[in-house]
Amino acid sequence: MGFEIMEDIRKDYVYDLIGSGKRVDGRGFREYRAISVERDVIKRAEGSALVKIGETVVLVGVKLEPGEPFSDAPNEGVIMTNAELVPMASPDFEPGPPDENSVELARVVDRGIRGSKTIDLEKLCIEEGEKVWMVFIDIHVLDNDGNLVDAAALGAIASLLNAHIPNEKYGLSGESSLPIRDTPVAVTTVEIGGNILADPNLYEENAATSKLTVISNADGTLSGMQKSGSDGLKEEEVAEMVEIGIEKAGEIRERYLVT
Amino acid sequence: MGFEIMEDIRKDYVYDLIGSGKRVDGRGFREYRAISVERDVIKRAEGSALVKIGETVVLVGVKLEPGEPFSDAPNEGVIMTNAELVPMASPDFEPGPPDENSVELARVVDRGIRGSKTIDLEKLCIEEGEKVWMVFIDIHVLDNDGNLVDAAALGAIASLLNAHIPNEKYGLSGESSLPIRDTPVAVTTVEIGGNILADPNLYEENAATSKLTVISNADGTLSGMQKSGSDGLKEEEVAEMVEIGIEKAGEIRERYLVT
Amino acid sequence: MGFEIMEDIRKDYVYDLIGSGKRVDGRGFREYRAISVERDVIKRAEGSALVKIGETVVLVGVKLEPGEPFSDAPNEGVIMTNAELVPMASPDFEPGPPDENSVELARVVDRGIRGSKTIDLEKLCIEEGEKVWMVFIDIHVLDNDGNLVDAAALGAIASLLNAHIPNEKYGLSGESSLPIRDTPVAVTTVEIGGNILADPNLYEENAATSKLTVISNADGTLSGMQKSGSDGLKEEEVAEMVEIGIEKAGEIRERYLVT
Amino acid sequence: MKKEEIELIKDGKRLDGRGFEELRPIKIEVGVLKRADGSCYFELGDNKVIAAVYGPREMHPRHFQDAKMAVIKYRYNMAPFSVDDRKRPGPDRRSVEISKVSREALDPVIIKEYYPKTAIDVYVEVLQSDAGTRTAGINAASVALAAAGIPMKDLVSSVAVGKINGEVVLDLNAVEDNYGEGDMPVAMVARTNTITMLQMDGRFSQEEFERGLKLAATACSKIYELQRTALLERYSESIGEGEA
Amino acid sequence: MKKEEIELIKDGKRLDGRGFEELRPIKIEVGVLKRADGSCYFELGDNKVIAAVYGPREMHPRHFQDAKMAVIKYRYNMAPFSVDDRKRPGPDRRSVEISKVSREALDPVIIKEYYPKTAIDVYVEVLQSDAGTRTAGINAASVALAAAGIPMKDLVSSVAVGKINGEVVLDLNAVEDNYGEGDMPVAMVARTNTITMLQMDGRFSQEEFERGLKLAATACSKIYELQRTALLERYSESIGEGEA
Amino acid sequence: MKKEEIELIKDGKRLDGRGFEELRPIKIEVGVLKRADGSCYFELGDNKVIAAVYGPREMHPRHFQDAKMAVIKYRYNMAPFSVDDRKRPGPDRRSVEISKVSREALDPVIIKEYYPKTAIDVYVEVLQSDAGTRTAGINAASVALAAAGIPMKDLVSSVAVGKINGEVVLDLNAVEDNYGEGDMPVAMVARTNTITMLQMDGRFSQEEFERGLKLAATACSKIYELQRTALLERYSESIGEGEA
Repeated sequence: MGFEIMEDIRKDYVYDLIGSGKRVDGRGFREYRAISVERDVIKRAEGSALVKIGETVVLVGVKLEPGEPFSDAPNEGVIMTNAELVPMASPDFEPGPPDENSVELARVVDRGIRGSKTIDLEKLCIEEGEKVWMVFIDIHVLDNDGNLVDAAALGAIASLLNAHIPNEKYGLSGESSLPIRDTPVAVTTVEIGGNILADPNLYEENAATSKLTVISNADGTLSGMQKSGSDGLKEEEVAEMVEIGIEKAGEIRERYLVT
Repeated sequence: MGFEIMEDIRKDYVYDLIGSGKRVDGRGFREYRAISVERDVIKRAEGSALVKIGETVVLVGVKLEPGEPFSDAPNEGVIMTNAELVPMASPDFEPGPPDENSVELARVVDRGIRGSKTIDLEKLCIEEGEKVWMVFIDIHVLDNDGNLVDAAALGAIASLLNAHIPNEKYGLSGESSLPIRDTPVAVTTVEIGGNILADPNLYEENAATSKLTVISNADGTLSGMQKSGSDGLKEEEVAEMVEIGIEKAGEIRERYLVT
Repeated sequence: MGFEIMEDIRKDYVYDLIGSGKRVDGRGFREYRAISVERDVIKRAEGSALVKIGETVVLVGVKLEPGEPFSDAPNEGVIMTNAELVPMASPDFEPGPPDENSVELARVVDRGIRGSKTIDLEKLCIEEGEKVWMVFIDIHVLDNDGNLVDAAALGAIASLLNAHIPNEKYGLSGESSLPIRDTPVAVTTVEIGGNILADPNLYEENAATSKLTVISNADGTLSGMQKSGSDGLKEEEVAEMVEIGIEKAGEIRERYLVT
Repeated sequence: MKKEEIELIKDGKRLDGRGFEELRPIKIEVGVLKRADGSCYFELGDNKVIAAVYGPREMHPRHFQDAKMAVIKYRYNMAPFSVDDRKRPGPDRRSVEISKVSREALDPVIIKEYYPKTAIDVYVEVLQSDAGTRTAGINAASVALAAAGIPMKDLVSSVAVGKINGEVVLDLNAVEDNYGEGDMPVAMVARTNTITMLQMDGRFSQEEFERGLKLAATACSKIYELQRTALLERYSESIGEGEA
Repeated sequence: MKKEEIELIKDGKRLDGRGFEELRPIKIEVGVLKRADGSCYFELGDNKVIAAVYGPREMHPRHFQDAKMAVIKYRYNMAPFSVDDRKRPGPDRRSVEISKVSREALDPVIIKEYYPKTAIDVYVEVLQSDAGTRTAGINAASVALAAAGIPMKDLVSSVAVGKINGEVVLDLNAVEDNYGEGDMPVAMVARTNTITMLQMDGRFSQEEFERGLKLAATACSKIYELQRTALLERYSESIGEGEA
Repeated sequence: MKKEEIELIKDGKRLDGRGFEELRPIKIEVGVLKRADGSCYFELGDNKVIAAVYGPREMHPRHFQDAKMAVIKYRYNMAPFSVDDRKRPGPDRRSVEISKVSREALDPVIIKEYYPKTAIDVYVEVLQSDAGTRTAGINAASVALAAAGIPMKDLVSSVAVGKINGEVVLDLNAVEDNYGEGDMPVAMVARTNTITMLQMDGRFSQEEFERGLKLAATACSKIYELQRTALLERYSESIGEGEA
């Protein structure tokens, strides 16, 4: 009970502060926390990236293994995206099979990559109808201080950009770099008391009643969107969030994904 | 606690009424509630039937897919019967994997069809030892007002009678109608205070301490039986229940299954 | 609450008694309870043994079935060891998937057999890379009065020694006896108040804070060891336990495994 | 053959004859189940779904209770025979996500504070599927909640917008969804133009997205009228029944 | 080759030499386990089962308690090596159903009202199977309950009747079950002729069914005597032990 | 080719250039996570693990509480990408056993009586694996517990000893583990020479075992110094931070 009261007080504090134009950590409303992206940190993986946004830490690993294609796409590789909210990362995460939050996280990241056709899946066919490359994107959340989606999505595309195809390991030959055609970037904003804030930290996420993730591509098109939270958004709020999404994605792409 | 008292009172009411020769809904002891059978309601299924017995509603869908035969019956198709007591159908049903009641429901319906050799499984062989038709009978309970077994069994045989083999979908050729050789019908009776009642509604089911389902075929033979409940039955009670079972099955078959 | 106090009192009793040089059932510190090994008790299994150590009863069954080899050992048979602590065996066992105790039991027995290379796995190859014999060792605990590991390990090796390869059942030909090359025996000791006791019964197991299982082979080498419990052991205690382990294993082997 | 090359638009019409901004036929029936506190059968073209509502009722396990308000639970489930290839019973990742966003689509209109410590269970069963089942489910659930007497600020209406052969169109069917370039399910409180669900996959330009959103808003208003009418009819019927 | 064509009867005898109305050899041992409150080992031909009873004991989780009576739980389980092809450990649909009907077979004789809020756990392990394991399990469980001191109105006895080569016969073994035309497991309170379990598969005429039921009743009376004798022996032994 | 025939020792050196009694390089970082009460990143050669500690905190479900002391929970988990062939997420039998023995390795040094009815959760995530992850995990967990302020009698240190080409050597890497003849993970309270974990597979003579155990003890003392130093550095840093 005491805890709940603390949480209410914290929400009110965040809310009031924002009402007076400020964020708990002093950032501007459209400003991200410090971002760092470290690639190729896991040598057992074909691609990997350790992404930090503020104190949120997400490790993404990409593994490739030969497997069977789906019968309705016999000449295409397969993407499998999975997210583990391991209990290490937060006192609120429980061990056990993926709950709705990890499922949503994985599926939103997955849709961004899939919708933008980032991976040229036809180039991942080894033998039509028999054998294709399975691309496993595993999102391992290590520390949750808010805005997991943006960190996970950034980790996923950063890992993919550096990943290689392990032909030799499986006695195969061919191109060794993954055929990546786009760089989708997720930008999440929340609405608190009529204000739109980019990159919410954990306190802000808890205080917000609605959240929108906007995934956009190098050419400014949108390839994924997900609203969540227990309150609605006005059309003009959505428009502003999309605006911010495309703008911020451009900045992040420029800084962390262009090599 | 209050609820339990209400339930006791309801049981007593049903019990007393029956003692004076009446049922809660005014039916005769051997009389069924209104039955309706609507076939081919689901176009994604190869066969389907929406069965209502009073306010009990069960939707059965039959799907056929090519699959591997069992190694001890290499030239026979395979029947898989499954029942979902989805929580929509009753405040007493919980989401989750099938409990003993759904397992029992599925297995009793399955045995009726299997015991009577209703489906000529050898005609469902596509390639001996390699490929046969798998017949999935899925029982989806939508509203439970008692006597699910009779409704489910009727839905199963009605669906099967109309089902076709989707040869084209899988690039195969052959007979398109399912080889159906019999029409097993389940008739459930309960014993309440020494009286035998056919087609118990939910109140009666709760008031009864023993229940017998009798499945019989077009030629009057029996191909399935299942007693349940926490009390025993005398031999003469069983005999009467079998009698009623065969009689009622004949009427139901005549009216809803003969085309 | 009352139960917990009883347990404490029992622990103290066991502890005090041992302090004065005695065990609850009058045995010497290095003495085992009565052991009996009955082989070939289950005719559906290729090998089986009912082992009793005092009132602890474990039934082990060995089944062989053809299956696929692991890709990194294409010409070797596969051992699968599984233990069920069925709720029949103890008021403390719960139905459900294996918990950490059954997993540990199975894995320790498995390692003893695997580490000693007891089964010549290469002789279990039927067709390289395609088909090998899978050896299922199933440990079924029927009554738990302490020291399950020794009983299970003894049951496993006794079953293996008598097991045959069911070539005929699968239309194959070849040697019918399992290629067994060693006889690993597990000996478990506990430490209670500075004393080392072999073959703890249930009371002693509960009173002990550390336990060591030592698995040794016909030539006196060690092929498995597992410490458990919530307290540590000194190097000299371990040395004594290993000493006892090898000695007792020799006696048990001589008496129950040499034919 | 590439998926994109299939012709989904011919002479300005879609394969099923609809115009770009045209909904599939809708059929709504209220109160179709006896046991549930509220229920609704909803057809959207070839989609057939039922929603049932139980509650407010006791929440257990208790430690999931909320001392300040009712907890909404939503379970979207597909019958095994509702799709072309039989679906294995039980929740999968897709249905877990749909259940979450659908719950959040309805959450803003339910006055949960009236019933602290209780649960309101919403169950949606998809009996036949033809793309758009989550939107059909939300429409059905919204009506079922009202029919169950759950206090609500307004109804929620839902529809998807998609992109086929480069055109932004309303309410994709399964063929269009499979061979189209994008899909965007939306739920709204039509009267206040408040967006309560918004998802997207595929690829949309910012302009296409905005146009799509407006298209969805207009369609949600139409669906809202149908939902209202169905509830009204049911209400008059029950009055009628009461008098009879 | 068709399954039905196998000859299961030769010169009026069954393949294992039994007559039509003959039970397989039965062996009963009471009190075979230390930890359980009551236990029984039961052999029926090549079937070997053990039943153990724990209780009445605390029921948890509590919200499954019944304020008026004890709750009976029954778990039928096959050891992986009990059957020809290794069985994967854990419950399957068959064992779930058998557990239910077995519990209901015993339920009528247990005086549950004596121990409200408690659980009585019955565990049956099939160690070796040769058709008829559920009936052997019920017989064993009935004895184990009595041995555990659970108050009972009477013992329950169980046997199956089947049909092979057109004949109604008692107590099918595995070969007869596999190649026969029907199986009908029955449990009864032999002394009062009360049927507490009744299942059927295959195909029986009404007359065959009635004949089978009578056959089962006669056999249950025999089994009842064996159960009683085993308990009596055990009781005298423990008296003896007590005196020694 | 037989596994044993691979040459793992050349000119008295191991394939990675180490001597028989040489540890792989170790790197320890304390306090790497924000949310956890204590955390530690530990590298042992190519093994990369993180340990996090939460607690003492409320234990639920309550019926697992211990009225006299805190309950230690330990979860060893491998990231799917930490091994050569992707590992399916979730616990398997190996990780269940490792979690148990690791918990028991730490149990003796934790003063659990200070916090009755609570849980102390230890989570170990293996990010990259190269044989020896359980020992790396225990080392990390021991430091993380201290960093979380859990009262401890001492630190636990852990290392494995193995046998390759007939030689007893320290701290096997993955190649040595795959092609070696035995592995023996040990955990100790280095200062008191108390063994808190001891496992073995493969085949060791009694003499080899005893030699191995001594080797492990010496190595644990070295690791203990590194653990202490890392904690000390962290402590001085936080003092420094406090002053700044």
